[in-house]
Amino acid sequence: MGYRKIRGVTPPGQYFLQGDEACAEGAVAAGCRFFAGYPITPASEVMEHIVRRFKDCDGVFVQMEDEIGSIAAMIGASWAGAKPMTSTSGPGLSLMMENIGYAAMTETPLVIVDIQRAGPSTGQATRPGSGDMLQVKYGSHGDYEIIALSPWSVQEIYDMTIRAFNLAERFRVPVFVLSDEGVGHLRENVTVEQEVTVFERDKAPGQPPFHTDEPGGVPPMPCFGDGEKLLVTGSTHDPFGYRKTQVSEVHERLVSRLVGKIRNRADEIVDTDSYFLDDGPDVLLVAYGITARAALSAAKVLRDEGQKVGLLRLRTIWPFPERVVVESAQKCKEVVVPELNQGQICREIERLLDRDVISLPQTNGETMKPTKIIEFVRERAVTQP
Amino acid sequence: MIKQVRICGFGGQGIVLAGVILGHAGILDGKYAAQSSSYGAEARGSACKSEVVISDGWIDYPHVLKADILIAMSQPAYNKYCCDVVPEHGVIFHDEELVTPNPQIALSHFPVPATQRALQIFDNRLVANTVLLAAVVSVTGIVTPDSLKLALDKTLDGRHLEANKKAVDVGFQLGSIVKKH
Amino acid sequence: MSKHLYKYLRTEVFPTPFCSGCGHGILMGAILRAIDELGYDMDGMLFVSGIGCGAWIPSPHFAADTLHVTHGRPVAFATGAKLFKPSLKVVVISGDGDIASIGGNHLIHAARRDIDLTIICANNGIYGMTGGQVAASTPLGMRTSTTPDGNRERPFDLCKLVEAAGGTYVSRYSVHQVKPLIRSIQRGLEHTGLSFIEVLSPCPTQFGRRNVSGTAFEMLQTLKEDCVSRQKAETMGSEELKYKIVTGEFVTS
Amino acid sequence: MRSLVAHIEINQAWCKGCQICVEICSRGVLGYATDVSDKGFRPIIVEKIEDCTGCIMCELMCPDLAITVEKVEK
Repeated sequence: MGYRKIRGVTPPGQYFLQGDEACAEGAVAAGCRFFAGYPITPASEVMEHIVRRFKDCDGVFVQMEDEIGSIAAMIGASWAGAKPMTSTSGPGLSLMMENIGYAAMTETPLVIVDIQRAGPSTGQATRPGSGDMLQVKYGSHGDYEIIALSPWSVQEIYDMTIRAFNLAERFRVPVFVLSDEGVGHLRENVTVEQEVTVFERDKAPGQPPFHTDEPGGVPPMPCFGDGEKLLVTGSTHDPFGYRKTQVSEVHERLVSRLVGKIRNRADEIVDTDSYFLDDGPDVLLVAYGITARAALSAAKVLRDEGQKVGLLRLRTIWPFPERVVVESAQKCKEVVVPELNQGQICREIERLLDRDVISLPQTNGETMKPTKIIEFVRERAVTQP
Repeated sequence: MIKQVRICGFGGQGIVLAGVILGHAGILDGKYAAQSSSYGAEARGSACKSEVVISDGWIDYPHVLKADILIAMSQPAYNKYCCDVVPEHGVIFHDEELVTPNPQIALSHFPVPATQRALQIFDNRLVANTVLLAAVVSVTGIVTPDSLKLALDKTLDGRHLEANKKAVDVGFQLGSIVKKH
Repeated sequence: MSKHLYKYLRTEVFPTPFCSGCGHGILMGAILRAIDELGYDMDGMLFVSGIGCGAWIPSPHFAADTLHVTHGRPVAFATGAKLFKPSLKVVVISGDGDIASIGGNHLIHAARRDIDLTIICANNGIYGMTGGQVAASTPLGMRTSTTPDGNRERPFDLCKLVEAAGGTYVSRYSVHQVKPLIRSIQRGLEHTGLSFIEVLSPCPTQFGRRNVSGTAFEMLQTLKEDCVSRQKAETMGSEELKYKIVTGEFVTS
Repeated sequence: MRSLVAHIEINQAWCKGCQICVEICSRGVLGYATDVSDKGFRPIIVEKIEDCTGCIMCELMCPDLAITVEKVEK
């Protein structure tokens, strides 16, 4: 139980992998041995690659009849002791929403890879977008918390998939690798290390699986078939899983703990990256995913032109990096948020900062070019001396 | 050094695969490479492009902004992307049969009879992409010939590998002729 | 000996939440008797159920691993658990609305896969828990809270559905045929592959009060009169069979 | 010579008084108490144990697992 180092399944070295493939490699490295999925562009390559890799490590793969079945099978497998994964994109994610709430309620570790495409609805299947940023957090009904990570490169989707499994097991929560077509279908250098740090579940026989006295703590998770006589239910339940749907205190305590175990540990989960922030830039770019690469490229060009521009990159989206965003924005005159949606994360930042935040949205199914950001900042510099 | 390559044509010509092999050859040379592609929902016949950026170090923006090298395998693709090439030193390689260059584009054009040779030598137009790519490598030296061959080994298997290995040799030969012009 | 079955129960949650005279309680006893006679160890079993009255048969009553899931999805949850841990004996027990309506897609695909699950569908022909709405299994003409003038949609023949989709053990019994039902559950549990047992279970509260007068026992009597065995049905004409329910084993491959 | 007779135990805490057991018994072994329970029905009682054949139909058909029929030595 807890964190430990293991020898990876993939021989160490340099690889040239697609983002989707690297994600599958990361999963196998982290100990994922169960995958249930349904084909969808641009996420199918994760599934196709993991099928091949499971041959080497006795993984169990099933292509289910739909995404509802996929996530249901994952939850069943997770309680049978698996570290499960699925990969999907917007339309599939929409179908999974009910059981994402179930997984949050039953504290079931899952890793869901969302290779975002341009929506809504079927939209542009082969084109990138970042339209699911709020859906992963709020898509299922009721109050709950999840974790979402946002990689910007193929190396990072490999590393973050490993981290996603560790966080899922550590916090007993669904974790999203919230990527996009831009990274999922990108091929880049990936360095695979010999050793991988993984988190192993604490089974703690006899202990209540749905309660801990530690405030905001995470209870141990036993497994089907070990004689524990587990009661797992999506209804309001007491520490041992007995349904208590008419007891208001039980519901309050349960929901508070589900939310608190993530919110109170935000500092352990949140991960960001910053560029050119030391001198208190005039313009702060806040970006994530593939768009952050355009933002970094733009920041470098603008810096060369003498403009004080900095970049804060969100590697974690949920829980939202509130403290870092507030601190980074403090000394900046303007905060600009380029993203492949109509301002989803921009609005989240606006909620935190007591001032206007500038949205630089793009929803044309293309990745954002650095020139768009460069021209936007140049223009602002001229019009707002 | 950073080089941006755009390969374009229609679905089914191996446009994406050519990009993957070129990018893979880049990392075998010890470089950093980023390859991406764009295509419609149909598996065959629609417009298709593949982009490769090869650099000595990490690549901030992984897509092609202006191509140093454009490789065109269809007329519509050529027409769409021929203006998006670096004016100073950009070069265009095109399939001699499938693309007629626009005389108004003042860039070096390298016509390569890739499809014609693929049909003639292999009776298989599917290796035209490899013939053309090998010619590009031979002329520009963007990756080493050895890495290109090794990248084929790592990307393909079985009968495809053998045919493509021979196609590389044909492409290298064509490249050396093109170079002399 | 009901008391002999108490070791399989979480007796602290009893009495059951089922209405007085609900057939689901008879089915609960039949399942436990089948397990007891087979000598299975409940520690190696997993019971998966969805939402609805039928889903409450195993959860929280059975002293075993139980997974009480979202409406319609128990077969899919069970599929994941079984595939990852084949040593588990996985049994799905849920209602007709759960398994055959909202979850119908998972049912036919589990049958197509012929995955080693036992699915026991407690069919009361109505949505009992939510107030007696029409179901995909409500017989023609029956009054429900959403068909006050009688149901005009034909009900599913679940056994034919599962058979057509590839299930390799398929049977139907009513709870009044309790002894053959127990035998059939045993065969289903012992079967390798997808076993499907449809169990007709009267709902005196929602179905009964709208459609038949009298007690729970009289409902059982009505059900008994409506059922004919497969053997007998083979001798009957289609007109005679129009309002009959055929019971027995349909697939035993 | 030893002979066996039936003994019927009714778990009154679990019984919901549905009467299926009373009706299903062909020998009229079970009946109703005269008083009314706190759950609002007349509790089931064993009236004529001597007529019981031990067929256990009442036990098998009890939806509340409230009946246990045992054969005991006379």
